[in-house]
Amino acid sequence: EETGNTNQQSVSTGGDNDKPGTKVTIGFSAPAADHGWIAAIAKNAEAQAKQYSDVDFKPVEPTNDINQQISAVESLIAQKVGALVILPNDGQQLNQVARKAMDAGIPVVNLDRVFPDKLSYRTWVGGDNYGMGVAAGHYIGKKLKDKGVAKPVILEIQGIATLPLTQDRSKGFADALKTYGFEVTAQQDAQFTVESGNEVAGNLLQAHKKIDALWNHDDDQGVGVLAAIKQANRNEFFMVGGAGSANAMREIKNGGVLEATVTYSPSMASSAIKLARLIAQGKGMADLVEKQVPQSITLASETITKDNVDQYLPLGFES
Amino acid sequence: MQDMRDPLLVMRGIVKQFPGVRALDGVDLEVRAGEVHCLLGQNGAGKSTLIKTLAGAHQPDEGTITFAGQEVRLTGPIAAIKLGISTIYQELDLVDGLSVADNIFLGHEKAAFGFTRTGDTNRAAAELLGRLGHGEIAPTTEVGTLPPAGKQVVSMARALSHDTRLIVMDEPSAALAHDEVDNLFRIVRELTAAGVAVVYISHRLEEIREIGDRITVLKDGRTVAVGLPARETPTREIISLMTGRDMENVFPERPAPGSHDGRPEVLRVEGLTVPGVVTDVSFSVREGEIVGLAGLVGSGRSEILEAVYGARGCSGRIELNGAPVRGISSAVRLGIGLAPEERKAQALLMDQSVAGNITLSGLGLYSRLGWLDRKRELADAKAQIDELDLRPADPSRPIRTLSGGNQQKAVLARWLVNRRKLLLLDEPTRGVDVGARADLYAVIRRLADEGIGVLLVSSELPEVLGLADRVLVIREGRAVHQSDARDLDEHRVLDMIMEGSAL
Amino acid sequence: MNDTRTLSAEPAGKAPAPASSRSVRGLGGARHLGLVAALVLLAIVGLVTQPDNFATSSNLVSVLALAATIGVITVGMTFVIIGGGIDLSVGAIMALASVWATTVATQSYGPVVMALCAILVGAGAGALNGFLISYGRMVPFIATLAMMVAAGGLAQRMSDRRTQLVRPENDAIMALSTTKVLGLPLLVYIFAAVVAAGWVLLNRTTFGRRTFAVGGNPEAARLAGIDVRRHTMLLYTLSGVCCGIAAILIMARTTTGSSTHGNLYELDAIAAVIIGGTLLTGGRGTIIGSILGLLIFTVITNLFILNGLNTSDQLIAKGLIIVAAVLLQRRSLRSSS
Amino acid sequence: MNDTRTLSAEPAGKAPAPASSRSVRGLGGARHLGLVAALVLLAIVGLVTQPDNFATSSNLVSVLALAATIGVITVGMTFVIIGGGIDLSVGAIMALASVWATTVATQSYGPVVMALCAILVGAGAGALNGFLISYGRMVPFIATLAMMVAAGGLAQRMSDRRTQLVRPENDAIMALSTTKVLGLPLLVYIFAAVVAAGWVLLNRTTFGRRTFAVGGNPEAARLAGIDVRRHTMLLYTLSGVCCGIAAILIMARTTTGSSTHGNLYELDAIAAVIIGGTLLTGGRGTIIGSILGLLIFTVITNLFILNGLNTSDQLIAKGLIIVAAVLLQRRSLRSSS
Ligand SMILES: Nc1ncnc2c1ncn2[C@@H]1O[C@H](COP(=O)(O)OP(=O)(O)OP(=O)(O)O)[C@@H](O)[C@H]1O
Ligand SMILES: Nc1ncnc2c1ncn2[C@@H]1O[C@H](COP(=O)(O)OP(=O)(O)OP(=O)(O)O)[C@@H](O)[C@H]1O
Ligand SMILES: O[C@@H]1[C@@H](O)[C@H](O)OC[C@H]1O
Ligand SMILES: [Mg+2]
Ligand SMILES: [Mg+2]
Repeated sequence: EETGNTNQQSVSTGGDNDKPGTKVTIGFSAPAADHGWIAAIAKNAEAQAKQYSDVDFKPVEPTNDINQQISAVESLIAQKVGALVILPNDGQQLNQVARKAMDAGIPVVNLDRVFPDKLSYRTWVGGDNYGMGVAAGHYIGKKLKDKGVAKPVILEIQGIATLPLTQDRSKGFADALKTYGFEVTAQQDAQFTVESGNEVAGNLLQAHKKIDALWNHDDDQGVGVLAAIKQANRNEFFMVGGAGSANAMREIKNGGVLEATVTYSPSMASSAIKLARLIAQGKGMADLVEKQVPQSITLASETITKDNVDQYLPLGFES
Repeated sequence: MQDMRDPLLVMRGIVKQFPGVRALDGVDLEVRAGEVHCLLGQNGAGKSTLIKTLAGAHQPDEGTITFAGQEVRLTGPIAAIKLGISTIYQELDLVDGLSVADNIFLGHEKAAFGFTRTGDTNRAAAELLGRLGHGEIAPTTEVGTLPPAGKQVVSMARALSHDTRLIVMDEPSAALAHDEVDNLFRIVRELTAAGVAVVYISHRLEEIREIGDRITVLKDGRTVAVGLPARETPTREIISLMTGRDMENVFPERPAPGSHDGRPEVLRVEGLTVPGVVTDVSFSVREGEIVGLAGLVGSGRSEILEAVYGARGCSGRIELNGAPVRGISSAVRLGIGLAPEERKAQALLMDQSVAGNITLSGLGLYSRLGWLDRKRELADAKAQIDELDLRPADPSRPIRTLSGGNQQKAVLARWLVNRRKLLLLDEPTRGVDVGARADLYAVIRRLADEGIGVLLVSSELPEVLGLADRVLVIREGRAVHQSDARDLDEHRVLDMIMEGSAL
Repeated sequence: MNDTRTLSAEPAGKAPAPASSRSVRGLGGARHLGLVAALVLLAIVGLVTQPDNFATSSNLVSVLALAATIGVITVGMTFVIIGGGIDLSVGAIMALASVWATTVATQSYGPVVMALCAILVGAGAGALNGFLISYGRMVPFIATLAMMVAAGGLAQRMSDRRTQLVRPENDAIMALSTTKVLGLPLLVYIFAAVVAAGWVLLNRTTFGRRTFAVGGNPEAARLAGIDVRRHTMLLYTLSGVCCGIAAILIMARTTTGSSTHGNLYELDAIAAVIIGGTLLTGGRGTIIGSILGLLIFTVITNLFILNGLNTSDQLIAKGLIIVAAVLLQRRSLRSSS
Repeated sequence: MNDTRTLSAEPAGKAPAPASSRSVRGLGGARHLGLVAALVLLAIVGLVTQPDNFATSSNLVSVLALAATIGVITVGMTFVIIGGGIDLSVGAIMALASVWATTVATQSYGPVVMALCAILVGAGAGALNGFLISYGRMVPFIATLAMMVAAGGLAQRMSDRRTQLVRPENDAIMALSTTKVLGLPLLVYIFAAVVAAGWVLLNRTTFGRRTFAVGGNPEAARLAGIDVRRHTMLLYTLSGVCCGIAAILIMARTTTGSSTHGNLYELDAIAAVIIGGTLLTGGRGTIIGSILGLLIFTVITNLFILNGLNTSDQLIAKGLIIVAAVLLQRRSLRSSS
């Protein structure tokens, strides 16, 4: 099959819990795979499910339309799946239908974007968006402070602005910078795509003749941001990425403008499948004392730099 | 002179300016109740523009309009309709997607609380159509599927559907065949008998004689004659008022009978059948010969031309100089040109210039490897504009701003720049004024004299008989007679094209 | 003698049985046969591939509920397109209406005011479209594009780019999606009512006749004494009202108002209308065709969901199905005429 | 004397000073005055609000480079729309071409083959569009919608939904965006060349003239002996080729091929064409107008980002500016006639 690092998926094996148990059907619904991170989510989920002979994996059409995602989840409920893993386009908007699933006795594992109502999911697993912003803020703040820059020009390129997770990331970033007495000079949003990153960065670089640091929320759009920086022939500043793609890690290793990235790993999808299976089989997590899977699991956001990049490279997802 | 009857309509000093043209330059018009008032003038004289100001479709820049003794301002079509002025426009302005009945009552639908009363609408429409002698047109038919003559009838029905005191007809007979015109006149007489005034525009002087009471003549946007008696004024005088020149013979000299006999056949048609419309028609056109097709509207003449041009599926043999015609491209390549019946829908690019329209099918003449030589193109277009006296003589003017007759000249000019071996002319003088008509006839004859074969369809029998060398009579898609044009007269042909006549 | 003169275009000779032809025509008849055939084919595919899931009542309800929101918008879009225009702003207007109706201030007046607010916002935005087009003489494409962009921006601004939850005390709104009558959620009835009202308006009123005229030949309509500008205003306002109603439905389904609602709905709605046989140039079209077009799209999506195909293959298949449906449609038209 | 006369149907009547009129008219003249005025206004706003950043050469270069990709597509779109059609698939075709050109297999043949591959894929997809429309008699909106969906799916499939990096050994592709000649990156020259070629093709060749005819009145074109179907095929193929060229440019700019490239480009390109004064119904339009329309959009975005406006406000302002530009445009037309 497909091997090599261009296609590796995050899969975890081992432990008693992985021994075949009662058969479970796990329904899976996520936004349309229109960029690397989401694509990795879908692939990880599927790959993880394939590890188990007792899991019947039922993914539904990914879509960016809420109305359609609701229908998709409704159809999974109607098919009486054993558990649901949902990465909603918007947690608030999918809340009602997730609640409907729970009410119908189908445990919901909420992935990434969170449902506002705790009755709507059994377990949430996701990254720490606020924490990502904090990590990026600390990296930038500390470095500039050490350099003794007085009034640094700090730029921020967000992902899709209407997502709550974007707002969380920005909040964490601003809060962390504040501890150094810094603030964001200019902020623009892109669409998580290479091309939008390129366009926004192209214009931002014109607006600021001298930049000290730049945080870009997402390594997928980061490819475009880096291309724009190269085209503008700029290198007076350093950049921090987000999510932790393999490409970003290679750039870090090569030592260019991109110095670090803060992780938000799509491996969470693999974990979500594992948790859904355990919940449906009534098992707990092996390393914990509790008999049941916890109510929420937040992955830590780690900071990858030239110093530790080798260690992370195998975990990076391809853009 | 003092008249007992007050005029119903008085227009005084009407001026209408379009970008670059003063279409009306102080026009006067007086119409009495119960009369048929004819408006004459060359193409582009301003007739349609004048009646559009009367219909509220154009706002005049200067001048006054008095209707039934009251000075009125016609701010829009509704204002005119409310006063009792209804109009049959020159360009058939119908909605193709609506039914006949819906078109007739458009804007004053039969409805209760906004809900249409379909039954009433259809009944009323059927009644109007019956009154016009066309009970066979179903009110529920979609107008887009009707032939031009059918659309003209619907336009008339629409005008009659209003309570009118004055009805304006802008070339209503242009799309009609002989017998249809008689029918139209019957209606006009009924109207005038009831005291309705009719403003009648036509380029056919014989119609004016038959139906008109008085004549107003326009020339270059001005009134040049008012209230001439329609029957008494000599033709020569009318023509000279309109055109500013004297004209004796409208039709050019014809070569002697039989003078084409030995010449090669340009076109040979054998057993032509267009399913449902044309059945087993055979004929030929020789070099230098003008062959006319006479027949009723709907008899299939246009289909014969289209089939010869490769534009319509058919069976049978069609050969140009011995080579089979397969589709339009091959027809054009072999040297056939078609001037189609409906110029607006089938021939013209309304957004383009006069020159662009004239050279459309001859672009290959001015290009090498696709590259256009615009100087030569323009020069050729200009030459044809002068040749046909097309007005205004500005090749860069958008063709949509030209009067109908001048647009028709541009359609012909297209096949004059791109010389043909065979010309198919479908109603080539529809809407063309007397002076221009004579010019066109001369051009057509000259082309024939140069060796071109011409196949001519016209609903005006005098035109077919006066211009063609040989005439083919078509009835219900079959060729029922063929002979030298000089051996025929209108009555005989009429007998033949109507059903039940002796052969 | 006069009888032989015939100016009617009915190719003489075949007079179809008058009784049946009338009723068939009433619903648009033969011209929808292809669409119906495509739907039937899709249903067969559904039955074969998903015997247990496709034909269940819950699945059919789900299809209808999914179709309802865009369906309502499609009705308005059909009018606009028949009237010779186009409305690119429908999705954005729906989003704006949903945001406006879920602001704290509006929500404090309760669900009825929320619904009214959504409809009014839709009507207002639609009227502004209509004004720019008819009195400002802007090209519909550009005017509604400007509205799409601006209304989207305004929706983001009003909501501060956050999703606004319908508050629990206003759960009457959500009830439209959760309360069922005869097994169907209320919003399906609303959808049906809008379609029925649209059909009557288009086919049985002077407004409908004039819509065809304004779209088919605006100059002829003007000469017939129709106030073309006013009518155009009304058409876009109508489309805006439909967006307002759709906003209520999307609030019911998602329990939220958001600037992200309705993204790309304009394309879906226009596509449904055009697949349904309405001419993009105006003057011709049917409501039923549009709804059939929409249902085809919705059923395709549903089939994909049920079969769990991967997205890329779905998209490829969708493209092929669209082409097939249209060719089928033409085939049926040709053979029926 | 003949020189001031043109064959295109300029609103006649005003005869400006003959000497200047020639060059102005040559570029479409008065009818673009409003667009030029709008651009000038935007430039003034830029100079006032961002004296240090707006009028720098690097900013202008950046604006042109950003405009280049959609610009090339817009040229093709102008032809298609003047020819009476529409092409919704441009973004997806560009994405597909970029993905195809960056597969491992294609990349192994080097940058020239990659560029050829992009153009061929574009041409092929365009030709298929043209075939469905002219010989399959599908409505352009639907045929190209189907292509948009299917090409997008295929691009996802081929790329396995990943962003494909242009490999270092093929950096000649990237050089289009980084190598500068006389201060301008190569891709700006490509853009300029495509615009110039498009202008010549439209205004100086039989192909261009026939495009106006086919779009203005297809029946008249057919009866004048033009092979309307073949011409239609060529128009969509041309549009596809433009998408292929655009794919090369986007690869150069982003250093990647991806199925997400070109998302919503169809809307931007169509909007630029229509703002530029081309009729959506065909038969009339100019390349220069389209490019001016596009530049207005690009400059607006640039201004907003230079001034640090947020997206919501950008959107609202964008809507207003579109309306203003169009009204200005008409004003200038009216006063010039
Ligand atoms: N909308 C318009 N814009 C510019 N010029 C126009 C417009 N309508 C008419 N004209 C011009 O006004 C003049 C009068 O045209 P009009 O149509 O009234 O002539 P007409 O007498 O009806 O001719 P015909 O017998 O050919 O129908 C012509 O020179 C024509 O080109
Ligand atoms: N596109 C069409 N579809 C169906 N029927 C048609 C079509 N075109 C023409 N017909 C029918 O074919 C018959 C012949 O039409 P047409 O008007 O061309 O005859 P014609 O002899 O050329 O008359 P005219 O002298 O008015 O041109 C008519 O019954 C007409 O209704
Ligand atoms: O692009 C990613 C986004 O889609 C996901 O929801 O959060 C992490 C991001 O990097
Ligand atoms: Mg006239
Ligand atoms: Mg005919």
